[in-house]
Amino acid sequence: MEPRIGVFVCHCGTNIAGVVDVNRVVEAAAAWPDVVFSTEYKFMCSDPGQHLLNDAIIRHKLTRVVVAACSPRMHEPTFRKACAMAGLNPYLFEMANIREHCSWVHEDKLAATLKAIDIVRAAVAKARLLEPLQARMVPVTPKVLVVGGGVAGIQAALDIANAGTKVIMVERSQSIGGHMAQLDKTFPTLDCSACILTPKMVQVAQHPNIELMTYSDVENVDGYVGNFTVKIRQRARYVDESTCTSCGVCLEKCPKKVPSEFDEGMATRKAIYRSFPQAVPGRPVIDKESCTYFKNGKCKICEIFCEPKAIRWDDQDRVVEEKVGAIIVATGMGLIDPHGLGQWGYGRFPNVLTGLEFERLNNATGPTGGRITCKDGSEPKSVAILHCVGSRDRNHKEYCSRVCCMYSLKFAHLIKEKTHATVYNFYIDMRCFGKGYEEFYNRLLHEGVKFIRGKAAYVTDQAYGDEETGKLVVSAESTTLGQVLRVPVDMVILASAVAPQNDAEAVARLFGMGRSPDGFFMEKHPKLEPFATATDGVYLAGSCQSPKDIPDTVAHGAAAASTALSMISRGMVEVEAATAEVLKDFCSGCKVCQDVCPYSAISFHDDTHLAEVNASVCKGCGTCVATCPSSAITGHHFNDLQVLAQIDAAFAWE
Amino acid sequence: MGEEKKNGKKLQLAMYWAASCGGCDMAVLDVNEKILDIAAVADIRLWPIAMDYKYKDVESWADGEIDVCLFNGAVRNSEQLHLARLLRRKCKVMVAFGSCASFGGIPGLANLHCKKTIFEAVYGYTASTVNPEGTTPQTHTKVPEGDLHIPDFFDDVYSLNQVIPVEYYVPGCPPTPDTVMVAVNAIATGNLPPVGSTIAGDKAVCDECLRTKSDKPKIQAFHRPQEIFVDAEKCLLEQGLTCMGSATRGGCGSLCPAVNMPCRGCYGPMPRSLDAGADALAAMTSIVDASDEQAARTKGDQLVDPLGTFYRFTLPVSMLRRAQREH
Amino acid sequence: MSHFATPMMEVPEMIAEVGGKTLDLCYQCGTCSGTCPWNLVRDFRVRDIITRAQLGLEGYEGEDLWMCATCNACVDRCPQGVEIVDLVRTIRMLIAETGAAPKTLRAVLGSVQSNGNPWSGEPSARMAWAGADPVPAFDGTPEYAYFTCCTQAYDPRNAKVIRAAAKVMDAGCVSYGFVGGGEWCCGDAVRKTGAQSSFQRLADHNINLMNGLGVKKMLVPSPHCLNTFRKEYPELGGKWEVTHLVELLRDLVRSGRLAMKTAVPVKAIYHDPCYLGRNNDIYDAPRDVLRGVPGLQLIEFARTRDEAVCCGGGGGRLWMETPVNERFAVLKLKEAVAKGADTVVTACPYCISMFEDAKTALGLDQMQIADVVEIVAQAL
Amino acid sequence: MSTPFEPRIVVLCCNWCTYAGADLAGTSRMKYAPNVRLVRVMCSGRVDPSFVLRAFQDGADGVLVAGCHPGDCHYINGNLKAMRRFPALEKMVAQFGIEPQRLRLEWISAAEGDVFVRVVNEMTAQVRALGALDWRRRAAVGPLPEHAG
Repeated sequence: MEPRIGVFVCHCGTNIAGVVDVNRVVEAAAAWPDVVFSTEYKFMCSDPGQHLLNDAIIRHKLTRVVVAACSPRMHEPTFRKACAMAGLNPYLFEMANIREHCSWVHEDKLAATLKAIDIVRAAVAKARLLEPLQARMVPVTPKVLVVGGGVAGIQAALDIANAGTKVIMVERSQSIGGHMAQLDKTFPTLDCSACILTPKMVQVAQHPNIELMTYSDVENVDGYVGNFTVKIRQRARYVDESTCTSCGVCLEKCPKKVPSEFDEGMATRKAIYRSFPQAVPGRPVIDKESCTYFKNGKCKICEIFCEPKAIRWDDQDRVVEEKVGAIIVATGMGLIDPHGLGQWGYGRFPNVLTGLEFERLNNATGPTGGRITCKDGSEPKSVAILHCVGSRDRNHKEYCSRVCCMYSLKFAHLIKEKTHATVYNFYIDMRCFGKGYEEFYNRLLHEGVKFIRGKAAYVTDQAYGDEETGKLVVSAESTTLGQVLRVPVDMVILASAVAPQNDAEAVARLFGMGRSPDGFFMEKHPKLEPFATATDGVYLAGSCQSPKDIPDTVAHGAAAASTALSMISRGMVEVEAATAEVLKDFCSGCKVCQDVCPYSAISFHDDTHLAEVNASVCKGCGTCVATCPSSAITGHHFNDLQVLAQIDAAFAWE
Repeated sequence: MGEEKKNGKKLQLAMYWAASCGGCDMAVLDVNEKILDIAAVADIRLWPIAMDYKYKDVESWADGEIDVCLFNGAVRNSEQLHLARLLRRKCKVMVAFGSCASFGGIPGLANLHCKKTIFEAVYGYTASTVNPEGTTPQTHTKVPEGDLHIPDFFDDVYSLNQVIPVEYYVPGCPPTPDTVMVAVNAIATGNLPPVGSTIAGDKAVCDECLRTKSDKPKIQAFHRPQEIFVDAEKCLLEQGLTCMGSATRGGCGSLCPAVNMPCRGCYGPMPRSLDAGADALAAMTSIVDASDEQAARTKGDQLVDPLGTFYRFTLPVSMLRRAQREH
Repeated sequence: MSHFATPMMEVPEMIAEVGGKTLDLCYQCGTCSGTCPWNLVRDFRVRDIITRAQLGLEGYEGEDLWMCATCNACVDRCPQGVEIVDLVRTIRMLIAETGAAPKTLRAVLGSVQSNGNPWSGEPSARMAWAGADPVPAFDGTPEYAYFTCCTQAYDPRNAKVIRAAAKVMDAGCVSYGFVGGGEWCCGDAVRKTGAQSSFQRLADHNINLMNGLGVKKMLVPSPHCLNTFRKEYPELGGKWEVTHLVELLRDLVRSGRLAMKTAVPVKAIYHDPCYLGRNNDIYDAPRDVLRGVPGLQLIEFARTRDEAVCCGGGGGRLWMETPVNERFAVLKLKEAVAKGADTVVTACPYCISMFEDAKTALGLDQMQIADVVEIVAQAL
Repeated sequence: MSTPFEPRIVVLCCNWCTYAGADLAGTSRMKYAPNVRLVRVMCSGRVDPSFVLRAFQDGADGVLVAGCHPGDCHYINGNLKAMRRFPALEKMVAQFGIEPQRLRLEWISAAEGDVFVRVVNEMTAQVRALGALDWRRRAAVGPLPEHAG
């Protein structure tokens, strides 16, 4: 039976119709073989648009549908669903992208219209050869892997666990808590960061539905939505989990001091350590790289003092395999390496600090017990806070780091509260968009903090005049005054840029995610699905997706959790129907396909001498189809003839 | 035909050779004593390699008088084209016999060039040519005795089905005796497959090849057969030889691989093939052991003549059919 | 002038038309003004020029426009990638068309027009620095063609640098020859002052000359020549491999072709020429050479390498008057004295001139100003 | 020809990176030459060399094959197969007498709308400079000489 094709051309308001002559496309389509119906509509994706589609399928007995509108990556699911509603197999639908690939990228209306006709012709050519396919359902493993134990991961894990679903949380450092645990106060409410975070950390540790693995890394991810298999390496801790009472004696007795990562290197920790006093879990780990015993074979002082005998020198890394249905990546953010920011004096002048260093300096559990002092112990009489250091700067990070304006204000407030120093903020724009943020800015103005509109150009210790002697001098133009200022201060705090984690590239690869040009993980849709990724079943939470403050991070974590949960609670997921199939009559058993399949989805039957595709493992990439020398594998929905038909119709060749 | 045979009338058989080496005619003789079976059932009405016939004889036949014509060789000049058309008229069933008639075959590689450049080479600068006047063949020459005509040499080489309709294909360079007998029996008994069929296997040569294959075959480097000591057990492709077996119709019994020679592809493209050369290229290069572009290039460069290798017998029936003319 | 100003959008359009494409990118953060060395000695806000030019407000074309020494410090730091120096050059070009260039510059440009050099030197006297000594001429055979900078050819102080260079190259068995007197100014300063057609004329002449001589590799003593040949000439047809003398020196020293045996017991402070450092990323070559000089102690200015403060001689400033207390070279010389240096080493004819002037102005008779190659010559 | 030559370029691209990169060029309203037509497959590993040959056979003046960057393949390493096939394919296409600039393999990620635009514009300019390939006319088998019949 000849196919009966319907073509629907969308105006997308003026998005398409403003450039492409939609009626001309409709007329052209009407003239092609097998096209029995051809029309246009303002917004095909709208409710009336879908009704139009539905009616036409029934009234004109359409057996194929082509919608010429936006990218299939946007609305293919919408129209497939609409086709299904009208009783048409959704795989008999084909989309022609005349918006992203045509009207939005061309200005010449005639050229764009001709191109749109070509695009629709190719889609019709493919549609003519489409075959119905049945989507298959597979059960979901009701368990979620949360990677990263910062506040985003904590929120996601608790939400999921509270709903009754099992969670595995993997954190690479000794304790969960992330950057938020390093902070003293949070803007703009100034509530104590530890006070609001620690209870949540404890809940994670105690929750019956959460299995917490700290000091661990995800090594490998296999499988697909609903059915991932992950390998997790639990690094050797050398402290037995069940015997250790977290009494902390070993921490006192260990003679080996190393810079504390948690304190940004401003204080020391021991070779046996927990990240910070409120660490969760509280059991310490031995850092093998620093431990004297592991280096020289002597010491074992911790073992001597350990009453419950919890030290295990022969502890080994353990690799466990877990099956999960969904993965939430909450690996957080890093900070730009301030050593690359030479003109602002970091690394050259001891009293130039990064924002996170100042957080520790100001923290009651930090190196000075919360006193704000210069390196020589004196209280600063003046402090400069430099905004946008490395942010909004083509030489470093082009984006706005989003949290600096507000934490700079918080710093200014804390300095005012604890010292008598004059505080200068050097800024380009004040970005105080959140709830209560502008009010906080206003409060700081009332507190007498000085704001200079102009980005600090450099920091020097070279004095011109007595008032500069022995000081750090910040040079900047006040762009409001129209004058270059030199401001001598005792301490400089760099609101240095937030950056993707150093290993973001490897993590992206591990979980099959993309990265946007800024290096952060790429969301599926910037507006509508900022918590999903291109890989089904892998979700994003927190600042690994883009710089975020705490409220946004928590909201993002909760969003990722609910998305993962809604998938888990369906119990089944639809897996790719467009898979490959070996045609037995033509397979000669050369095994070439087995080598090229990235998923090892092709098995070989020695008895029949035939290859076979395991459809539930096949992801439909089609590599085997293109490779098979005997043309004995077909790729459903992208078979040779369908693709050739598209190529043949790509242009009006004559 | 079955009917005719029952009526005691012998099968009327014609055999013709066009642009070919004569190997296909030899292949008919290679059936040895079975040739007598053929003679028993058939009157051989035309067979230029064996017996003397004149074109006039052919022209004098009634249309459709001959039952079957086994036509070997590609078509590359006006005489061959004329005979192909003439025989088509006279014969009920036309069989493209051998790789040249079926796909263009080895002569088809001349499609890498054109008449002008071929003449320049053959009558110009090859080592054995002495032709100071630069004489090239002319279709018409006047001599005192009258006008001389020789056939016009075409720019292109054609497979038989590109010039006349063909009912069946018997591939091979040459077709093996078994293939020949399968074809002859089918014809003699009238037990014929659907028109358009190729009388050979539907599976690739690999299916008949007894060599052992790895589960995930990989090619470390491409070699030419003379460059390596061939392992007699292992798959030739895995040893880096450009064996066309996986992309070539079987039916030959995997004769070449059995004697350590990689399949050259003479039985032609697989039934569902889009393009024989592309099939072989895709398969062989996809499994080279190369994980970066440099390595891929190094290994790709080891393929000395991809076009000649992958289209050795099939260039005229491939997608692009010929190389762009130099002029 | 009334108390308010009205934008005139023809100005930014005109600037964009002649190449100033990055003008609109500036978001007024002031990094450029803050970075600019002028503000160490007086008020000068290049952002002000940019802002006014963006809006076509009066003032962008004022005297301040001629202040910029084109040191590129601001361009390096600009968070928006605004080509500030090129914008200044573009605006100067537009102003120069109206004949409003400063008087001192007009004399220089006149000399360039008539003599092919900015120093009012006789074209025939370009090789006079060599005296009676025979020097190798470039005839197409040597590896390098040495392109004499006008400032070296006509300024007696800088002429000493060429002689030192010749001595060092001979000692290092470098295959080279002097272009030989027919060359004209490379045109860097001329271009930066906005005299585009003069620049074009100089470039055409030099390209014809050099291509005619069969030049493949060019050796230049001036970072300004280096920058112009590398970045401006190729698209006009002058495609040579251009090497600055210090790069060659470093290679000679590294490969052992040049042995420095004589001690030069000085405390040297190295000044990074803007066109060598910031513009062409050559920071280590001169330092590597100096570190190889026996007896020489190398110290650094407080702001060094990519942060180095300019000598003040670029962009045509060499020919313009600057009050002594506003000269960058004076400022830097004071710093050198304070740090105990007895020699300022650099690798640019303009820097040499500016520092020699500063030395005279400050009466620092004991201070030595030297090119890297002069130090190397002493060390042979 | 009276109208100026406009090259026709077929782009065989993967769904996840290059197709999405072209989408990004669209959402970012970048402008590029209207000379390309995209044929979407799920992975560059699905690009059968015969697709490339078919495009030339049909009359394409250039063919661009584009996928995810090595290491970033949505299907782990499908693009590596495209990468491995390409050198031999290029060589073979050259043997057919087709200029190398007419066939190009590029890695364009979903984030690289600008790269997509640059590649398309570059290739359009290059192919325009080469002129029409027009396989059917310039290289294909001519009509059979009738007189011989």
